[in-house]
Parts: sequence; C-alpha cells; structure tokens
Amino acid sequence: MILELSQLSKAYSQFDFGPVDLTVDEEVLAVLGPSGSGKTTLLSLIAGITGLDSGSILLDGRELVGQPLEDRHVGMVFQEGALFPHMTARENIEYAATASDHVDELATLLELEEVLNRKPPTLSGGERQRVALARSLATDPDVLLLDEPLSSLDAPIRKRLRDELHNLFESLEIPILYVTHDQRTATALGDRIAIVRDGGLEQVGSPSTVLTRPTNRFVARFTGNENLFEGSVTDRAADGARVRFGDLQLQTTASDISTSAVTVCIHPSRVEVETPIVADGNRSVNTVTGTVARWLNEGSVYRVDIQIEAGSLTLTANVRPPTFERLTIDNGSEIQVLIPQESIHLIPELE
Amino acid sequence: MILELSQLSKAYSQFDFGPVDLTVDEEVLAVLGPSGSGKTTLLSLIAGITGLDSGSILLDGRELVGQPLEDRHVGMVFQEGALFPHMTARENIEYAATASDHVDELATLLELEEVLNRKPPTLSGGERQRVALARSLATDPDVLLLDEPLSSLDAPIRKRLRDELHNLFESLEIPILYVTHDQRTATALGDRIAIVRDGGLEQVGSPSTVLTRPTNRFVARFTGNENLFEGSVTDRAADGARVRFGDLQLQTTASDISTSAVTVCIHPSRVEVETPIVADGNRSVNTVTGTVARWLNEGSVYRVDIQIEAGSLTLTANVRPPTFERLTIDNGSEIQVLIPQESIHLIPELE
Amino acid sequence: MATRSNSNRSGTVTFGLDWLSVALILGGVLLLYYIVPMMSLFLSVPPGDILARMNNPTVVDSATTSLLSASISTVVATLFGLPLAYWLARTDGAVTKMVLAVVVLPLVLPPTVGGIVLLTVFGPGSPLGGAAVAAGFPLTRSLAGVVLAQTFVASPFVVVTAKAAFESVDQTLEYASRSLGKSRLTTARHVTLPLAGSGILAGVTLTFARAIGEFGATMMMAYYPRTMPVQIWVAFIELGLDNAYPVAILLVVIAAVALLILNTVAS
Amino acid sequence: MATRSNSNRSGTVTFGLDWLSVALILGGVLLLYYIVPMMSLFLSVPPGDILARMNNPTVVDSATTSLLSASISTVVATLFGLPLAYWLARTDGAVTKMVLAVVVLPLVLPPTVGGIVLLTVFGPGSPLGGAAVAAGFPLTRSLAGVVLAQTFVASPFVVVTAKAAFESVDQTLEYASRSLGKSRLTTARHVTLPLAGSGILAGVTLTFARAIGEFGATMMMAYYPRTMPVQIWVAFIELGLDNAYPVAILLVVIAAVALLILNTVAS
Amino acid sequence: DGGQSTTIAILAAGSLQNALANGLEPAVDVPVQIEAHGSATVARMIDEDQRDPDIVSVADVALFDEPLSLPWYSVFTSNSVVIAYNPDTVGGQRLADAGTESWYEPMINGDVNIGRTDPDQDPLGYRALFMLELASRYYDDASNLREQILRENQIYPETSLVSQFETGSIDAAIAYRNMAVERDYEYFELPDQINLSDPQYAEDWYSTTSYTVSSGQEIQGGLISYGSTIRHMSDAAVSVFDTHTTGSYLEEHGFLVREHFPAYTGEVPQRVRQATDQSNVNQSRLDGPNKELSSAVSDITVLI
Ligand SMILES: [Mg+2]
Ligand SMILES: [Mg+2]
Ligand SMILES: [Mg+2]
Repeated sequence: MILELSQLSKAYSQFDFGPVDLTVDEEVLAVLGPSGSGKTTLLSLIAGITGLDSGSILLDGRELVGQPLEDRHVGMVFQEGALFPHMTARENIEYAATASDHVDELATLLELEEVLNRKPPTLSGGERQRVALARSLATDPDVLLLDEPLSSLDAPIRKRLRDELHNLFESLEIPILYVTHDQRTATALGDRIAIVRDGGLEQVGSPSTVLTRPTNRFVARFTGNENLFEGSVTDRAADGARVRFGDLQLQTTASDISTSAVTVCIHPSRVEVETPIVADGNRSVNTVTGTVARWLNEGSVYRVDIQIEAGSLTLTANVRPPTFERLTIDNGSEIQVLIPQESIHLIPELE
Repeated sequence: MILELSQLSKAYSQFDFGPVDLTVDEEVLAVLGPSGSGKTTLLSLIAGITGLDSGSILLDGRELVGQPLEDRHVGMVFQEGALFPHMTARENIEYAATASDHVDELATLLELEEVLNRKPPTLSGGERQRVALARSLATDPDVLLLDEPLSSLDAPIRKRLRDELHNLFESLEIPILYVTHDQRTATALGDRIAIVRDGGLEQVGSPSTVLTRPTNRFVARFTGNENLFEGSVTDRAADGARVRFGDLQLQTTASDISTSAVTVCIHPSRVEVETPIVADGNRSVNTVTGTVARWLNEGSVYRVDIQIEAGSLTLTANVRPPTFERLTIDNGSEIQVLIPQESIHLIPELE
Repeated sequence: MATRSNSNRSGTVTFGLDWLSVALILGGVLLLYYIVPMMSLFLSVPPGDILARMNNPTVVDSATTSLLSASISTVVATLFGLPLAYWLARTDGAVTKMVLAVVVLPLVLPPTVGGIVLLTVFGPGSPLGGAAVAAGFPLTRSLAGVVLAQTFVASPFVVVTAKAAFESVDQTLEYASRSLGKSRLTTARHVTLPLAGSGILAGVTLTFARAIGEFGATMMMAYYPRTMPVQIWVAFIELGLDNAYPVAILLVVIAAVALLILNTVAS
Repeated sequence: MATRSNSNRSGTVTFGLDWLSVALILGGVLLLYYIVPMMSLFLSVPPGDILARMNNPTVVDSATTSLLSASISTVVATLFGLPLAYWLARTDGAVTKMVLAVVVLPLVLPPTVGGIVLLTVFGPGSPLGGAAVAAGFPLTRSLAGVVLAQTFVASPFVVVTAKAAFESVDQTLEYASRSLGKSRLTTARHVTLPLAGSGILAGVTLTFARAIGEFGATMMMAYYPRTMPVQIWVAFIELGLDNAYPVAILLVVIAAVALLILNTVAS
Repeated sequence: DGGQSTTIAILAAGSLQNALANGLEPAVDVPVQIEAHGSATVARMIDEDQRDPDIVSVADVALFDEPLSLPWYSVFTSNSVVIAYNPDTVGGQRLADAGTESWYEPMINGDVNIGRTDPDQDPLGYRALFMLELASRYYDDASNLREQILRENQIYPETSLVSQFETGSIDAAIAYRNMAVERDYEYFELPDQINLSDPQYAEDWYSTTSYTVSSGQEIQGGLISYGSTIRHMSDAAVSVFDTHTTGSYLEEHGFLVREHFPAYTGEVPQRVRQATDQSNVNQSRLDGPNKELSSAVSDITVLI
C-alpha cells in the first residue's frame, strides 16, 4: 500500500490549505504542527470528510478523490475518539467489524477485554482511544489516520499507550499518518516527521534530521530549539564554518552554508555544562562561560538560562537533576558552557 | 489572604471526594493528579459551583460555605477558558471588570492589545487562555483557581505562557490553586505541589520533595519515577541503608526506614550512564553494568531501557542526546550505569 | 477593598434572589395556567360519568379512531418529516431559511381554513381526490382524511424540533460511522437517529399531542369517522357541556397514557 | 482482499444512494404537502380582491387585533415560559418529567374545548372572571380574552423549544459569569439568553404562528374583538369562500411578514 | 340511484343534532351519518362543495333559495323562541323572580347578562331581535325593548352561547325551545304572539318586523320553520327522509309539530310525497288535509 497525495488543496474563508504533495509508504508519518495549521484538514481531505478544491489522492493507484468516504477504506481515529456514546465498547467495534471474530482478536491485542461491555462515557481517556483504534482496525483499513489520539491523556498513560502504539504500528503494513502537536510523541512514533504550518508542509524528514537540522526558524522553534540567534558566517572551511553571533564566535561543523546571514540554532538538550570523563578526541567543543540568570525545575530536567559573559546573549540549557545538584547551580552562579561543534546548526537566511 | 479548607467532602454516585484538609497561603499550589481524580471537583467546591456535603472553606476567616458563587470573590479560569463566545475579548473582560481602566491595564499586562476586538472562536488557544485569565483578574479576586489552563495548548506556546504565568503569579499576593495533570507544569509553576488521587490528597510538598521523595508508589509513578522495584532493607547504618532488589544490592543514603519491605524508587533522570569530570568525592555512586534493551528518541531526551546483567531487572534512564551519541548507544550495547546513593529513594511498604 | 466589594456584592445578592423568585413565580404562574383549567375540567364531572362513557360504543369508536389516526399521522409526519428535518439541520443558507418558513406556515392558517384548503386539493371534486375516490380510497370522510388533516396541522412540530435535535448530534460521529464503511442510511439509523432520539421524541410527542387534539381541519376533511375532538363537538351540540366534558376528559386521559407509553417505550 | 471489499463496498454505495434519494423524496413530499394547499389558496383569489380587503375597516380591525393579540400572547408566553423552560432544562427527575407532561397537555385538548375550560376559570361567572369584570377589566370578550386563549394554546411551544435551547447552553459559561460576581439575573440576561437565542427564537416563532392562527379557543373566549381567524370564519359563513379566502391570504401574508421581521430583528 | 352507498348522510342544523342522533337514528333501519353545524354553515358547506349530503335540513328555509338553490323542500317542524336562564347566578335568579310575565324588566334594568347569537350570521340571532320587537308591542308596559336591552357584547357564536350559558358566564340566553327542553334548562315559554312558532300569526303579525343583515339583505319576520330536502334520491334516502320529517321523535325533543306539516315547496318528487303522505295517514298525526302552505310557511322573504 502506498498513499500519494499530489497538489492537494482546499481554500477556506480564513485559511488556505495546500497545495501539498506527499507520499506515504508503509510507514508512520508523524504530522506535527501547531493548532490551526491544517493537520486535521489534511486527514479530513484524505478520509473524504472534507471535499477538496483540487488535487489527487492515489491509494495504490486507486483515485480516492470523488469517492464518498464510506468507500475509501481509510481508517480514521478521531481526536476525542468519536466513539458512539450509545453503544458499548464491544458494540462500537462490532459495528465496524467485517468479521465477528475480529472483535475479540482486537480486544486482546489492545487489552480491552475488561472494558468491552462498558459505554464510552464510563471509559478512561486511554481506554477510549484504544477502543477507537480497535474500531478503526476492525475494518481492515488500507490507510490509517490518527488525529491527536493521545493529546487528552494523562502523562503516564500517554507514555504507556505510545509504547503500545509503537509496536502495533510496526505490525500493520499500511501507510499511517499520525497527527500531533507534541514533538515528543512525533519523535517517538514517527518513522518520518512532517512539519505543517499555515496549511503547507515546512519540512519532511527523519525525526533526528527534523530535530537537529531544521530548515527554518519555525521548525526549529516548534521542535524545541529555543536557542535561536541571528548570526553571520565569518569563515568557511572544508571541516566547518565559523559563525559570529552577539559577541561570540564559534566553530561549527557546518560545511554547505550558501549565505552569510544565518540563524544559529542550538538545541538546549545539546548544550552541556559538565565535561564527561568519556571525552572524545574527535569531537571538538566550543567553551564559553556565563552566569545563571534563571532556572526552572521541569521535573525530569532543569531549564537553566545562562547569560553569556562575552555579550548580551542568553543561552538555555537543559540540565539533568544530578548535574544540577552536583554543580549547585543557582541564580548568579558562574558556569562553564560546552557547545559541541556538531550541535551548532546553521539555517541560511535568505533575504 | 489565606485559604483554609477543612474536612471538605462531597459524595457522588460513583466517586467520593475528600475529606480534604488544605491550607493555601499567598503562594501557588499546583494540584497534580490524573483525570478523574477530583482536581476539578476541588476547584468547583471552592468556587461554589458544586455544593459540598460537609466541611468548611475559610478565606481570611470568612466562611465561604453557604455563599452563592457570585459572592465568594473567587476567580476561576476554566479548562477551555469558558469565554463568552458572543462577546469580543474586550467585552469579556469588561463584563467582569470592576473599573474600566482595569481592562487596558490587564490587556497590556497579558499582551492582549492586538486581539481585544476579536471573538473567542477566532482566538488561538493561548490567546483564549490569556483573555480568560485577564477576565478573572479583572474582578480583583481574593483567590485564583486555574483548571488546566495550558493543557490544550501547543508545546511552544505552553512553555512561553508558563513562563509568563510564573512571573504574573509572583506579583499577585493571593492564594492560587493551579490544577494540572502535567508534572512538568506543576513543577515549574508550583511553590508547592499537591498530588490528588481518587478524591483525596496523597502528598503535599515542595516540587523537589514530591519528585524525589514520593511517599507512595502512586505519587512516584505519577511524577515520572518509572523505576519502581520491590526490595528489602538488608542493612541499616547511620549514613544510610543497604537495599536488595532483584539480584542487586545497593547502598543508599536513606536513614529512617522503619520497615524491611520497601519500594525502591529511582527517577530515570537520576540514572547516569557517563561519569562527569567534576566527580565529587562526597557523593558515592553505585555502579552496575547492563545491556541496552530498547531506546526511544523523545526529542530532548532519549529514553533507554537497560537490562541489568546481575538479574532480570530493567532500569530506565533518561539520556541527553550528546551523551547518547557520544556513547553510540544502540540495542544490545553494553553500558555502565551509575546510580548515586542519594538518588535511591525508599518507600516503606506497610502490610 | 474587601469591605467595599462585600457590601457591593451583598447588594447584588438580594437583587439576584429577588429576581430569581420573580422568575420562578413567572414559571409557576404559567404552570398554574395549564393546571387549573385542566383540574377544573376533571373536577366538573363525577368519575362515574366518565366510566359510563367508556361503555358507550360511539365514544369507544371515536377513541379508537383518534388513537389510530393520531398514531398514523405521527408515523407519517415522522417518516416524512425526519428527512426534511435532517436536511434542514445539515444545510445552511437562504434556501434553508425559506424552506423552514414554509414548514411554519401551516401553523399560521386557522385549522378550519387549513381543512378547507386541503378539501380543495384532496376533496372528491379535485382531480386528486376524484381519482382517489374512483380507486376506492376516498381522501375525505375516511381515516385517510383524518390523517391528512392531522398531518398538515401537526407535522411541522416534529420537523422543527427534530431539526434542532439533529443539529445537536456531533457530525464527527456521522463521519466516523461512514469512515467505517457504513452507508448514509446505516449511519442515520444506527448513529444519528439514536443520538437525536430524545429531541426527536419531544417532537413526536408534540406532534402526537397536537394530532390527537386536532379539531378544525379534521372536522372539515373528515367529520366521519369521528375522532374524539369531533365526538366532543357532537356531544356538546347535542346536550351541552355536561355531555361533552366526560369525553374531553377521556381524550386527555387517553392521550396522556399514549404519550406516557410512547415516552416509556422510546426511552 | 482489496477486490472483495471493493465489490462489497460499491454494493453499499448503490444501496446508500437509493436510500438517500428515498429520504430526499420523503422530505420533498412533505414540503409539497405544505406548499400545494398554500399555493391553491393564493391562486384562488385575484390579487385585486386581496387589495380591496385591505381597505375594509372590519378586516383592518381584525388584522390589528390579531397582530396585537398574537404579539402580546407571544410576549406573555415568552416572559412566563422562559423561566419555566430554564427550570425544566436545568433540573432532572420525576418532577421535571411530570411538569413537562403538564406543559404538553394543553395541546391535547381540542382548542374549542380548551376555550370552554378557560371560560369556566376566567368567565364572568367564575370568581376570578367576576372580580375582573368588577374591576373593569373583563377577561372574556376583550383583548385580554384573546390573549388568554392564544397563550393557553400556543405557549407550550416556546416552553418545549426553549427548554431544548437552554439545555444546549454550556452551564460552565453560567458558572463563569457568576464566578465573576454577576447575579443569576445578569447571567441569564447577558450570557444564557443570548446563547440560547436561536433556539428560543424558533420557539417564539412557533408560538407566534400558532397564536395568530388560533381559532377554536379564541372564538370561545373572545368572539369580540374579532381576530383574523374569527373574521375568516364570519366571512365564510356570511358570503362563502370567495369572501373568506382574501382574509385568509392576508392572514398568511401578515403572519409571514411579522415572522420575517421577528427573525430579522432578533438575529 | 344517486346514493353511492346505503349509508345516508344528513347535514343538519345544530339544533337538530340531538333529535336526529337519539330520535331519528334509532327509528330507521338504514344507517345514517349525521353532521350538524349552524344552519348558515350547513348552507355554506354545501354551496362551496365541501359537503355532499343526501339529506340537508336547516332551521331557516330561506337558505334553500340563497345561497343554496334547491328545487324543492319540505317544511316539517317548528320551534319557538324561549328565554333560558341560569338560576344559579344572581342575574338568573332576578329573572326567575321577575317571572314569565315581566322577564324583560330585569333585562331593561341591566341586572341580567343575556346572550344571543349573531343576527348577521344565524337565524336565531335575528329571531331574537324579532321577538323583542314583537314583545315591545305585545306587553303593555314594554316599549323599545330592542334598544333598551340589546348590547353588541351579548353576541356569541351559536356554540359559544351554550358554553357561556352553561359555565355561568351569562345569566340568560335567547334560545330555541328544543335546546332548553333537551338540556333541562330553566326557561320561560313566551306567548305565541312573540315566540315565532305559530303559523296563524306568521303572515300578518310576525312579518311586520325585519332586520337588514350586513350583506344588505333585508329579512322579514316569520314562522320558525325547519326545512329539509333530499339531494341524492334513493329508496333509502326517501325512507330516512320520511321518518325525519314526520317522525314522533320531533315532539319528544321539544320541537313543535303543527297540523299542516310537512308542507312542500317547489317540484316535489312524487315518491317523496307518496311516502310522507302514507306516514301521515298511518300515524294519523294530521288533523286536516295536507295542503301546500308555501305562502304561510315561507316565513322569510328575502328582499334584495
Ligand atoms: Mg486538529
Ligand atoms: Mg478536570
Ligand atoms: Mg496535553
């Protein structure tokens, strides 16, 4: 199965979607973007809920455009589950099932045996989403679309279900589009990630590429790259360019920068404040010093804003709790910041 | 202003809330718990939306119980904002404002000048929540209750608004109850955190206490302590007990454990896989070796499941991307795990 | 500040409570306005008289006709009205508004006039009515005539109410059903209708109530077979109120029982 | 597998489309059932005749009475009905169901009987009616009588419809308003009513339409001052349909214009 | 024949409803369907093709000429105008106290709320006016009763009049005798000179009053006479018509059967005349020879 979207577009009064070209193989494509960016519209167009203005949707060569949604064989898991509230979990799944033995099979697969006789309002969020998924799968869909199925769940349940989905998706050999606004979910589940903004695709690629090599500021910011600075390339060499921003001048491994004006992008999780014993001779590190301006305990990590002494820049670093405690970090403490050369990503700024 | 709740209780057909005793000073109390645990009920009882069965709610000595909600002077920011959809943002705030100059003041404070003339359905989630907050503040409330105001927001906006709220809350000198199911938000905003479960309080304390010293398994799991093992204390000394779990025997700094049966609790963010140069003589570390069983890229962090060689235990560690890359971690790689003694928390298990 | 706002607020309380009472009193007055005449009706007749009528074959016949015709009219109105209501609910624009206006217009016409106008369309003298008579299925002076009259007068209620009910059903659920490969009909039967159920039931209730109480149009279209409202009329012009009231009470009781059964069975 | 399900699915399509057409046809038939009699009414009279009636003082008087009384009845029904509807919407349980049943019962009573029963309560022979007459404000044979009759027959519609409208307003918004220190009344006026607006408007529309078309109960309570339905009846008896139809058309036109204005002003 | 089924449909004046349903119907073998409205409504319904009854009977034979125009009819019974009163109301009691001889005095004084029907729409309505006019002349101490007693707010539609009376909203009603008899109302019989029931006063006395209805027709006073005709001739219709116009049930229900009834106007079919003559002979109800009294009984002359 392969899903090929070409020149898909749809104009609303306040919002234009597309044109979008996208091919999804038997893989999980995580569609990541802010609310209102057109993620749900994309799924609605594929499912046939929304009519499109122009474009083509080929599923293994079969044109879906023009077919009513009931004939597309596209499974959709809606944001809040869209379970039929007057049917029990079992009835919801049976309603969809092409074969009746399917129901128990799916119930076992998604660990739903216990809740089959309960009605949706009495189910927890996680159970509801699993029933919705089972219901979609009961039709043996040729494509599976999921619209933020985890967004309303509690963190521990979300984490567990994410793991389950990861395994389940690997076993399904169909194209899967998974819409989310949560970068961690997209990274954990997606074989590839598509970043959506204002009805268009900004970047499509593997999670690590999208996260560490964003093609523009929007992608960078949306994937948690909080350290974005305007800079300029001062020196190009085969093994990497030097870049100046603020009063800092740092060595990078970036080699194919076409413009002089760049956005310097350093993900907070790649800023280090401690040198590891396993120092690696091949990896060169820029070292600067600064003062802690503010810190915030975010549970698993401390977010530390560091005022760089060489200028007026503030660099944010994610610091693990043991490190935070070991270094007795507090407002005003002096701190040494290590920025690996390969962690500095340069985004060319076109005029 | 001080808010004192005593023996607050309310029975529903399927769910009993309380009795709850809680005192909130001029501080932010983050109320953290899974959905359905009674967080919203707590706020509803204080606001007067839900009638209570018994108990007392004193606000600076004034009894709120029995007063209609319009007389309590309790500001409430509802989960989805509950903005009046037929009024513009300005009209929403003006409707509440005791003085008209208040509106512009608040609009400036919350950066709402641009959107004042728009109606709620056209606002983004973050704008909507800021308007809702401005509307509540316009009444000069004596207490502020917030019901998951950020839960429906996109991650970057959530992060930014969380920072703004942090500053705003510090300037308000009233008790603030902030309900959330997101541990990171609770940790970042709360002066104290209250963990709620099944209508009762499980633990109330500072963020770091609740996170690192959970009093039971539920709190531990809900605050992201994924490594929970049944163990037994083998040796008690003044400087800490030794604990055995699985085939491991580790030294801890825990000194006041009354029972022999314990739950061993090690937060994944405190499990280290690299020795820092800044090694600290005072801190003793347990070292074990293991094999990587699975890893998941979660964006800012990799979650790595490590099979401990000494037994059948699986320990989860959060690993920062540079570390992950430096150690070239992959399924099957051997890895050394460092568990600081003070990072091992023991929860007494009472029969 | 606390003092200021407290006094300010307690002022609002008194005001608010007052107005709450006023509102409750207004509602209570309307309720009394329905109850008192009904009580007065029930109290005006000794129970024995009512029981006696229940053995009167004419009254029994008219009760049968009323129940049967109102049931058929309700079924017809529902069967034809729900698709219209669904279309109205799922469409917007000028045409929708005009159609909605057309649905409301039969209410404006006094029922007797409605009956006369229906006669011009369905009476034996009209092409349609003539053909029907020739086919042995007269559209006036027959159960069909009663149903035509009641449907004209009562069906707008189920349309208007069901429209609102359909609007309250989340369209996502319909999309969900169809994305599971179910046709529009299957979706309507298994998803939309059950979920709009209580609103539709309210509309069906209004329609049945109005149909079983319909007099003016029914009298014009079909004086025979007599429905209970016509029978009440006949009893009244025969011997006055004392003669008519027991039948009226029977009508209210029968309709109430029927509505009770309808609402119990349906929910 | 693709082949199996494809054939399977295209089977469903044909079936589904057929039923869709059937549904649309059913709705269309009902719409025709409203339109054709109305057309027949309009086509039966030359426009000149209608214009001529517009200068007839009796007709003008009855039009005035009808518009005035139906407006007052609608206002009264709304004023008294909304609190009742709100209470019904925000309460659950056996009592609520019984009250709702009481609201529906006036529909069951044929309007003429309803009028007679109202007479027993408000007629000059009753204590209440007698007192009103003594006070110079007779409740029958007066505009008050028309309003009482129309309100009895038409107000249930606004109650039932507004109840559904209130139920659709998220109660959280009301709590939000009150937590901002606003009284119940302020909340009702500024939050609940505007948000339930379109549903209430539908109920008000039904009530006005039914009130302006009411004949049976009005005729009993207040033959004078004559409303248009009474005038239509009188015109019919005096000189037949040719005499009555222009008045009926005028009634439909006036009601349609009034409803149009009502719906335009309100939204 | 004309009847499509053996059931005979009778469309009749409302005042006949009870007599027909409980007197005629049990007395005939043929099934009958009776529908009753005000006489004017009956005439309108037929004229406008809304009804197609086999037999039509009205309380004012003038309606057979206008708006209906039927070839023949039978005048078969009469009724009289009475004053019905409700002794349970204050006004009704005053009337009872005043008695048969001076019933009009409390009415003049305004102590009694009286009800009557619309003279523009309903024969009983203008007959009430004729009765008062004649009473003004008949009673020595009464004059101008029409002006003194009548108010527009006494007018109710026929059905409403009964409701008003029975619910105590009015103290007294100017009504037909049979209504009072059938429903056990308290009532005053009025002298033949003013009650419009006696043929001997019809031509010279009753006819001296008149009323112009709103459509411009002037209606002269006359005998209250019920007329009936067959619109669809059949054996069954004739048989029902016979019992309808000559049966003893009429008197039992308070109608007045005069010696010269039934009397025919127009081209009466022979079979009808034969059937009814037979009945009259058999029942010996007629004292004198049957003669056409069209001039005497066509109580109302319509003057355009
Ligand atoms: Mg979306
Ligand atoms: Mg909640
Ligand atoms: Mg969330």
